[in-house]
Amino acid sequence: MKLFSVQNITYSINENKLFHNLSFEINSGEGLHIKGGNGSGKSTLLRIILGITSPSKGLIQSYDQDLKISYLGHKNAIKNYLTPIENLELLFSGDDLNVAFEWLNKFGLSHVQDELTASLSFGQQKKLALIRVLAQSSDLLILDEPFVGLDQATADQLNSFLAQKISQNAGLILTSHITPMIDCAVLDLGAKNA
Amino acid sequence: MFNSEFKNLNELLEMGGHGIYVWSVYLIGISIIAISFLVAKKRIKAVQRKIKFKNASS
Amino acid sequence: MLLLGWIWGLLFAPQDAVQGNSYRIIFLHVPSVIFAELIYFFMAVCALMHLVWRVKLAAYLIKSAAPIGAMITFIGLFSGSIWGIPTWGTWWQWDARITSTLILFIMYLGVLTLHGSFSNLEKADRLMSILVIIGVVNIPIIKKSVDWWSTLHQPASISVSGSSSIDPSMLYPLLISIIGLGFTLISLGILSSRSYILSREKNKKWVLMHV
Amino acid sequence: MLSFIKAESFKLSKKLKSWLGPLLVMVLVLIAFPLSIDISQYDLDKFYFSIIIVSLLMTAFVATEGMFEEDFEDGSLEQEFLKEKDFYKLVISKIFVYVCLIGIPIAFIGALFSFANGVAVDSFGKVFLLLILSNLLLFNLFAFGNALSINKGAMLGVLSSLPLALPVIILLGRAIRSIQYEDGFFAVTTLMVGIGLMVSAIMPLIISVALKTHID
Repeated sequence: MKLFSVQNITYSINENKLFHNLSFEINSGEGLHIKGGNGSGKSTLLRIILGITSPSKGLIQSYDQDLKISYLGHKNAIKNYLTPIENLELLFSGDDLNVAFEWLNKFGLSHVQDELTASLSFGQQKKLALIRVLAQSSDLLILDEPFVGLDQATADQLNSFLAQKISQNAGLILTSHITPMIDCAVLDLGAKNA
Repeated sequence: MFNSEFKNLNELLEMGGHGIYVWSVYLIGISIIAISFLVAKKRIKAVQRKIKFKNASS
Repeated sequence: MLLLGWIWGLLFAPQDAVQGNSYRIIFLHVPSVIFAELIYFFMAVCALMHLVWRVKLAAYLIKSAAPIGAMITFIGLFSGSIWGIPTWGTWWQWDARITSTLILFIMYLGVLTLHGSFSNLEKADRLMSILVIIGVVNIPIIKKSVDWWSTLHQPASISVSGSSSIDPSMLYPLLISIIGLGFTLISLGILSSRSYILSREKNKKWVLMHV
Repeated sequence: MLSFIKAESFKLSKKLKSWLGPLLVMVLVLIAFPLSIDISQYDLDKFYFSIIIVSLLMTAFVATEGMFEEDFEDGSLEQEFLKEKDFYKLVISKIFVYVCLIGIPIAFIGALFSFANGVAVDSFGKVFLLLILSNLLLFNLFAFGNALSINKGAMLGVLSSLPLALPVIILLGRAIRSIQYEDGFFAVTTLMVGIGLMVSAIMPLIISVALKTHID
């Protein structure tokens, strides 16, 4: 099933073109790995697909208005003056909250769950941000550099989770400098902006 | 109507004691406008130079 | 034309019965205050065009009109306060109209600062337009404030409909000064918007052709 | 809507600095001012109100400082946008929470101090009401200044929202005078309620447009 189609996208910022006439489709049950050098517009492309940033030219077509998307951006979207538990309580309720707490255990964060998030390490904060994404039941996952700052064990957990999600017919788009251990189509934006 | 209010230059400058106010206002007003004209002209020149330079280099 | 109005006003117009010669500041003060408001209106119209129809040029015009507006508002405030020394005996009064002109000046500065603080210029254009439109509420307040609070200012001396409370021998030079300042500011606006448009569109082909 | 209000008030209550700070500033100014002049020479209660008004302005500014900044910085705004496609509800509940948790206590402090400085006891309620209303207006306006200048510093916020806030101050001064001279209080208050409702309905719309432009 088609989820999104991206048609002839051009994006320029202050008259500098990031990419030109880009077209592709995103289907459910498929992964897409966006590669490219620093500043090649990977994150911007994700934000355009999400509808946060509007492209200079071109069209994003969504085939399902009720599509549930979870997005992990550069910014973690967690409050560092709250504890991990409070953060999750703010975001989830009911069954999702239980799922989120399970992830907290799986990622080995349960011993810091009552400390302020600000005092956690970068990797721990990243894990917390991942939980925010993983515990949502969603049809499409859009992850911007999900592997940065994770240790090998967590990266493996994330890989297997993503593989499982894809087998459950969810779509996946991610940007990463390392190749994920999942079957993915690859879109290369090139080394730098041409 | 077209007879000058002032008989000589001195009177014009003094304006019955108010000359200093009147003339300072005009002086400063004119100089501000003039300076902004100069700045605008300079900017155009600078931009044109920049574009030319870019054009030549590419 | 500006020069003509000023020379006429400064040299030939008769003395004001009450205020003496100091009223001659009027030929700079009134035109500049009028244009201080007009330029803001112009910016607001442009802002609307920019937000509704996404006209890029409109944003460029706002950006180049704002410094001119700030300049002319400053001249208006400055000449007004100097005029106040001999006539009212004070250079500043927390009178409603002066205050709202001061606010207008702050608005101009705010618009400029806002635009200056973003690296993404298109974003800056849009936010600036929002601010300009919000600020246009300010102009009716300037106008109305004279009626709301009784103030030192004489009510507007020139009315379009017939009787003016000002003698023709002063009115004509004043009108000429207004028109003259208008032309001066328009030419200044053309100059500065030209440089700004060129710098914003420097990657476009027509700019290269032009230079 | 209710969930927004709940979440926002939870967040604000955890940020001790953000909601206690403005209250402390208010108290400090109101105490420090009478101490800084020779009271016997001046008729303090005549112009003590203007101090209250000015410190109201200041504290409203301090309170709204960083209202959206944190959500913008940590990416919560983007997530909110994905969920709701619009910020109107978020903004309106945020302002509501800020007014309830910070604005009303500030108004209470202000009214208390005016009471302590020679205002008749029975006009306490009137002053309190007026201060709440003007806080509602000020918070909306400063929130706008904030939304325009997210993370660009207080200077820009002042420049863009002070011109809007000054009419509120003048109106409040008017209203206070009407209490002192017991004349036309009802009319001024009705005017303020009207403006307050209008502003707090329209401002969030404009703010959400500004926020959308920011995350773009």
